[in-house]
Amino acid sequence: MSDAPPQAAPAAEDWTAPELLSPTERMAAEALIVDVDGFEGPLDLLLTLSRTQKVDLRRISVLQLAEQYLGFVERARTLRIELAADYLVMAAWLAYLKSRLLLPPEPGEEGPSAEDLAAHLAFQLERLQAMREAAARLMARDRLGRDFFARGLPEGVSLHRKVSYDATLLDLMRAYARIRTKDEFRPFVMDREHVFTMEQALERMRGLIGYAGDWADLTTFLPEGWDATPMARRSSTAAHFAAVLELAKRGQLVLRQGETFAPIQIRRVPS
Amino acid sequence: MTDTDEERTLFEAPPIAEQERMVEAILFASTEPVTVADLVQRMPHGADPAEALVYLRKRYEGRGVNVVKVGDAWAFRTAPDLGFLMRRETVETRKLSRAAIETLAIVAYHQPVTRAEIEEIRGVAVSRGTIDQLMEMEWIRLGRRRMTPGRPVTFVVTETFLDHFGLESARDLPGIKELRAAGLLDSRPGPSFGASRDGAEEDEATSGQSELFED
Amino acid sequence: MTDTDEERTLFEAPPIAEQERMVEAILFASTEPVTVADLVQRMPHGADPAEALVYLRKRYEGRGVNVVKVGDAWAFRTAPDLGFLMRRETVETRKLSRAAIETLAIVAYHQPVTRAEIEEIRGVAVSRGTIDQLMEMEWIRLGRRRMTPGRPVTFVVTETFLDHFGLESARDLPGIKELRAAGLLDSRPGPSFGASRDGAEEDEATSGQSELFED
Repeated sequence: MSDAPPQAAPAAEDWTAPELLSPTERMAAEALIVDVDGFEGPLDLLLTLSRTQKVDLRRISVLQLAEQYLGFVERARTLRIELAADYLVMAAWLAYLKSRLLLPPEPGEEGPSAEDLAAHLAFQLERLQAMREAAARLMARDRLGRDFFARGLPEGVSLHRKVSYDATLLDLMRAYARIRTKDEFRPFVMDREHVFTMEQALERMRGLIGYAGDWADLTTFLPEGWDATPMARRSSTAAHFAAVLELAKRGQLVLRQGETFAPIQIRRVPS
Repeated sequence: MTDTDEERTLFEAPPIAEQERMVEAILFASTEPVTVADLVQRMPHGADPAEALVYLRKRYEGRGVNVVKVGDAWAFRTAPDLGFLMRRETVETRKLSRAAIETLAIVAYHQPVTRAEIEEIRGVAVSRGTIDQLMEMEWIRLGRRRMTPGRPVTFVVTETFLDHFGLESARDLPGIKELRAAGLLDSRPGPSFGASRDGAEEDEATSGQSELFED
Repeated sequence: MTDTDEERTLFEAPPIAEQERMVEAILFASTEPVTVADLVQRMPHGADPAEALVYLRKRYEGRGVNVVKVGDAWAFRTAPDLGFLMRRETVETRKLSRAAIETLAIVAYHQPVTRAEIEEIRGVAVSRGTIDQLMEMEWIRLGRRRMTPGRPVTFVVTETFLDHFGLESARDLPGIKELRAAGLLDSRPGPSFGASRDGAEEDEATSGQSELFED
C-alpha cells in the first residue's frame, strides 16, 4: 500500500523512456492509461509517474515529470481515451509550468517564479506520499476487535430513579390553615345587580345622540332609576362617560367641561 | 495460519504464567462464560487451562473483579461488594401533592388521628396511596388503635417528620390564631379564591396555596 | 438526597487499595473507556481515581489484559500479543476504500482540517460518502469552525478512533513527529496556482484555498 496503488504499480515501473518501449512495456503503458479510473486524480497519477524517476521525491525533476505527464495525456489522446477534465487542467498547467521552466523569466514578471511553482508541486507530491505511508502504518497498527479486545461481557450500569418528596413547614402550616378556615370562605360572586356596563351605555347613547343638537348635561342622559343608590349612580355615570368618550373618538359628538368637577356637556356633531 | 498448528506441536506448551495470561484474556474478551473444553481448544497445544485457571482465580481473589464459575464455564464478574458502583441513582425531588400535605398537616395537628377523622376534617376521602406515601417517607406511622367500636388504627407523626420540619415536638406547631397573626392566613376571601380553590387536588396545589395567602 | 452528601464528608475516603478495586470493577464492567470525571462521580466522595489508576495500571502491566489510556478515558483491553487467541471474537469490520483510509489519515495527522484542505492534499475532491462513512463509524467528528472567511467546518478524530487504533492521543500517531519536523504537516499554501490548477474542484476549492492561506 505504501508503494503504489495496486492497479497501477506494475505499469508505473516501466514508464520511463517511452520511445524505447518493448511490446510488453507498451502494453503495460497502455494498461496505465486504460486504468486511469484507478487513479485518484491527477496528483495521484503524478505521484505514480514520479516513481519512475527512482529518486527521492525531494530531488525529483519536475520538468521531467511534466514531460512524462504530457506524454501520458498525448498517448491517451492517440488511444482515443477520454480523460476527465481535471487531468486535462493539470496537463495545461504542467505545459505552462514546463514553458516557464525552459524559458528565461521575462523582465518585470510578477507572481511566483517557475521554481517556486515546481517546488510546491514537489512538496504536494511528497506530502501525498507521506500521507499514504502514514495511512498504511495506521492501518497496520494493532486494532480493537482484531488484535486486542474490549470486555466481551460488559456489566451495564443499572439506573435507579429515586423520587424524593419535599415540603416545608410553611407548606404544612398553610395547608392546615386552608383546611381549618375553609368554612369561613364563600365563593366570591361578582355583584352584577348594580353595574351598568359601557357596552350598555354605548348602545343607549347611540339612540340618544340625535337629541343632543345643543349642549346638554351628560347627567340628563342617565337611565331612569340609576341614581337611586350611590353605587348605581357611579356605575351608570362612569359607563356613560366612557361611552361618550368613545363616540367623541368616532367623531359623532363633542364634549366639554367648564372646569374641574363642573358638569360634562355633550353635543352632536352635525353631519 | 494452518501451519502454526503444525508449528505448535513442535514446541513445548507455553509456561504456566503465560497460559494464565491467555486464560485471562480469553475470559475477558468472551461474550459468554467459557468452558475448560473451550479453553483447551483455543489455547496452544499442550496447554493446561484448568491449572492456569486455578492460578488466575487465586490472583483475582479479593480484587475488584473475580473469576467465577457459571455452570461449568468461567467468567469475570464484579466483586459482589462493589455492586453499588454498578448502580447509578438519580434522585428527583418533587413537591408533595396537596392531598398529601393536607393529610400530613392534619396528622401533625390532631395526632393520634384516624383515617375517618382525617376525611372528616378535609371534607374529602383520603386515598390509600396518600397514606402509603407518607408512611413510606417515614413522616407518619401507625399509632395506637383507638378504643372505640371497630378499634380503628390511628396515625401519628414520626421523629423523621420532626427532624425534617425542624420541630421539637408536634405541639410546637403554631395554632390557627398564631398563623393568622403571622400573616400566614388571611380569613377574608379574595376574589380569586372561588375560582382557584376547588380547582384540583393535583399538582397545582402548591401554586394555588401561594396565591391564596399572598394578598 | 442532599444530606447523604453531608454524611459522606463525615467519612474518610476509602483506602487507596479499596479505590483501586473500585476502579478495577468499573473499568472491567465497561466496554467503553471511562473518563476520570465519570469515575469520580461513581466512586465514594473523596476518592482519587487518578491515583488509583496509577496503581492499577502498574498491576496489570504484562498481564493478559492491560489498563490503557484512550484520550481522557481509561479501559481494559486484552494484550495485543494475545490477539491470535481471540480470532473467534473478531468483528468483521467493513473494508474501507482507499479514499476513506487516506482521508482518515489526513484528518488524524492534520486535525483540525477542513474539507478543502483534505482535497488540497489528495489533489482530488472528497466525496460526500467518504466523510459520511468515517463519521458514521465514529472515527471522525466535526471540530470547531475555522475562523476564516466562510467559517468552514473542520474535522478531527474521535476517542473511538484512538480506542480502535490503540492510541493514547493523536500525538502518538506513528511517525507524526518526523512528519512535522519535515514540514509535511504544515498547510503550506501553493504559490497562487490554485486558480489555474484545479478547475475540477471548482468553487469549493477556490473558496477553500483562501482559508488555507490564512493560517
